[in-house]
Amino acid sequence: MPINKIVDSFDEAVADIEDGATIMIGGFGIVAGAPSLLLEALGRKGSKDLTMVSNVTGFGKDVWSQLGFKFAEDPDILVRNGQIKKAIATAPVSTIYQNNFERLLRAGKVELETVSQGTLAERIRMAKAGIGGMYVSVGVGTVVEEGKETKIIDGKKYILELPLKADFALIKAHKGDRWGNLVYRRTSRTFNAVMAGAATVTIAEVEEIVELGELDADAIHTPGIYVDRVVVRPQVIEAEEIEYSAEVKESYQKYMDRKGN
Amino acid sequence: MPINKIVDSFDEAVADIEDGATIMIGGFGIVAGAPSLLLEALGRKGSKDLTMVSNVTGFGKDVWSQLGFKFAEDPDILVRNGQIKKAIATAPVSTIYQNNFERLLRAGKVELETVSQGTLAERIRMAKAGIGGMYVSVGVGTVVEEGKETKIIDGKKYILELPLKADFALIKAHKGDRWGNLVYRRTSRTFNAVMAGAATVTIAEVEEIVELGELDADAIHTPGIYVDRVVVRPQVIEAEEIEYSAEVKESYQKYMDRKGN
Amino acid sequence: MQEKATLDRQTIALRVAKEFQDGDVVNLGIGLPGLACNFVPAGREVLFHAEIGVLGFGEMTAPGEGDFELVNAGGQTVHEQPGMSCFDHAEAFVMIRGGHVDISVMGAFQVSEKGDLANYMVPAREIGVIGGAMDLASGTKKLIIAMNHTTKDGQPRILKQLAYPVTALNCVNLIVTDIAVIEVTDRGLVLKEVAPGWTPEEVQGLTEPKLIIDPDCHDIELM
Amino acid sequence: MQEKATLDRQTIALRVAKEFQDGDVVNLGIGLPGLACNFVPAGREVLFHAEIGVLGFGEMTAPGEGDFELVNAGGQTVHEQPGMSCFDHAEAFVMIRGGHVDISVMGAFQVSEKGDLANYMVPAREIGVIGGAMDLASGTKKLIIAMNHTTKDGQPRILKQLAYPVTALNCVNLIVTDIAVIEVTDRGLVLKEVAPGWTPEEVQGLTEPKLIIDPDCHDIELM
Repeated sequence: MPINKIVDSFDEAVADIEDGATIMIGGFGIVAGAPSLLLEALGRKGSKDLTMVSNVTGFGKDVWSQLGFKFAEDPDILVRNGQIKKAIATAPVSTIYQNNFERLLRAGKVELETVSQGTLAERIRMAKAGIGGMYVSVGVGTVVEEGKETKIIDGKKYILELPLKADFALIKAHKGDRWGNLVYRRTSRTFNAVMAGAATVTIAEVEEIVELGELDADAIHTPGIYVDRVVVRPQVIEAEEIEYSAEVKESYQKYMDRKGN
Repeated sequence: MPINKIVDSFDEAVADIEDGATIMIGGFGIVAGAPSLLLEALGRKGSKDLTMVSNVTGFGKDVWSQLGFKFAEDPDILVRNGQIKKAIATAPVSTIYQNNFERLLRAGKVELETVSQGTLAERIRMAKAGIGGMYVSVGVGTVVEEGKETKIIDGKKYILELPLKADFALIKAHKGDRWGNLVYRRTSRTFNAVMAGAATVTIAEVEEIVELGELDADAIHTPGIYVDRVVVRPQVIEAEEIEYSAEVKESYQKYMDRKGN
Repeated sequence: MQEKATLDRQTIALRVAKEFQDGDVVNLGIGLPGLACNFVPAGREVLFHAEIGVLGFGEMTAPGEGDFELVNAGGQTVHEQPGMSCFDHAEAFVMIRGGHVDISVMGAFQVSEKGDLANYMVPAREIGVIGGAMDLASGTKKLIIAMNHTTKDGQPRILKQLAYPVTALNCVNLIVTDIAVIEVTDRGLVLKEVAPGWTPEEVQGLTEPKLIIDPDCHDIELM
Repeated sequence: MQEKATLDRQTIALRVAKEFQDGDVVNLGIGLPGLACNFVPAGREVLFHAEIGVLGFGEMTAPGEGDFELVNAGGQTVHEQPGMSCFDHAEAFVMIRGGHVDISVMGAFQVSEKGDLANYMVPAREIGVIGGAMDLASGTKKLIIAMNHTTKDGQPRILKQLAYPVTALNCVNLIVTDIAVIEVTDRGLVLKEVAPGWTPEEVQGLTEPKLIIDPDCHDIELM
């Protein structure tokens, strides 16, 4: 029987994400690389006590929609829904305004482990690659070193970093096929390609499904071996009208000012 | 001034490989993925006491030419020229016939470190990635474990493996541009892409040089940051006539029989 | 002793291929195991993986045809098929070491009753060819060994303990030989199938450890 | 105190960009450093790197234009240019940690006279944003800090010892501020340039550690 990893709906794709699961969320920070519709579906499902591994904890749909994004959910949806128990991230808060994660963190309602970005990427890759641990010098002499084993190799001090595995990885790609082969566009590859295969179940949200064989063998970024489910974004999405709060408007203005262009 | 990593000749490309250097040689085993003309140039230059990091130690031009290859040098050229002091390889000898490396090894003229293949790839990547060491369980309970540190992580035993860096990496790619961006074809990517950037100087032999911008940003396999020199194969090469020894003919027949197709 | 008919290389490969289920990712070793890509049961979709950096290739090409930049682990040219992907050597072993490969098929010199494997060096030779065997043996979910049941001079290769250097411990799941199919279980080695014309007792006679004869033990079926 | 004219953000970025030589791979941090991609000296070919996974992009796009799948570390859209390559996040940090990036430009809260850097957390805030700063600070060959010379209330940011949590030790090579250009050397901090209208003594007055005034110290040159 032909292999078919394509599932029909976003709700079906996340149906088995239970309370207490550890989930990786692809993307970097900008919503263009985030699995927005998978996050929206997981929001609807309402699974609680999740541990979330992602670069950022999210800015929120209202911020993004001001910037003109239609598919505008980022990890913030799980935070503001109260679905997160713990976040493992490199940039958990914003330097411009107080995001929902910071609010919950200050209220003692979520836990946080902050990781350096390159180490986060490599810890995820270790899980995918079956590596038991690795030594990096990044973070020596900083807070990152605290509580970790260190070792001198060739006269240089290193920190032992351990693999980071998840139950589910939610990622976003440009195109996918029924074997789960994926390609990404430009800077949306980022953590999406790293996380593919680092979880027991990897679920990819794609913009387009193509026939098997349409993706050139040399140009496939994520071979299907790492992908369990593929779900496609609808061509047309009803755009909700959003009421912007004064705070969001102010944050947006600060963001635009800071961009400097 | 425009960046230009293209050098005019193979001899120029290898001109600074001095005696005692550690060199990585790309490819897997089959000569199609090997940097044949760089190896030929290094053979002409005659640098001695080289430490060679490669998957195999080579079969030799005569074996390959029987199979119809025109650019038929593999690491064997350095072995039979007596340029190698030590080899680090996963398949140092042939199971079918005695290659030149085995002859020299049995005569006590070369040293050997045998490494498991996935560990070899990852040790090379560590050098490129600035990682100080990593724990793998591959080889536990075998000869590979001897003399190495071990560690129990999460109840499982691992071996500490260290990075493997070189002075030069000689690799083969399909196309390259003046920034050193490379693409490979099919199964020739192999160790070539892994070694790019793991040496102080990476030299790529390509079949074709293309204009900057011809390679799509999403399809480049090796970004130019890892590549120092690019040299192109001539379109036409004078094919030497080769006299095959009885031994080579016999090896070839054994090889063909074993292939089973 | 071995005057009876035994399975030839192609037939052993055919029997091995019967193990492949829809969607399995299967790595095939050099030599006999490599032949199994030609015998995928009709209607099944199996993804062949080679450590050189390719997933999802098809059957071998005819001799003299094919592209030498599309080869399996043994350097033999294979057909491209839709869905195939290529990658570098580190990624190929991320797949292997990371447990993403379902089945690995390789040859062996010896297998112990605990499923220990020796296939990288004959002691007399002193120089080993480790290749990717250690990674594959310790990383894949199911390891199938395809080999002749005995050495050329009739000595058992399935032993109580390995006499040759270890490739990996406790890794073999199934042994397919020219006269039998044997499963490695926690209870010991279970004889599941014998070559046509062979009895379980005759197979036991060429095997060092005690075999558990499966109540359902039957002739090797190829279709 | 700071009633004299100081360099604005664009001008600081312009001065930073003068450091970029032909063929340099340069990573630009979020905010002010990101602007430097717009000021590459004419005729130079510089490769900009962003940890999101891109090398060799061009200037920023006009506001409201551009492709949100081609952005810098700050999420700002940039122009594609010939030779650009994209990759994943692990690869982006192989480049950084592995020492393949020549220059990194980032902001800071504080820099010590030994070149220690604090830029991930204001202690009062208690929650840090480490991002890629630690990797970049410890992995790149030359680290340039672009920042205002003092805090909003006129306190020095260039200190004998860091008061804020450390990002990385001994990593800063050059500090470009709104009033000065200072090199971190084994001998100490060397004042190389001052903003037009400023004297070395005035810069020293806003700097905690003792500055070595370069004999050739001159006004900041932008062209």
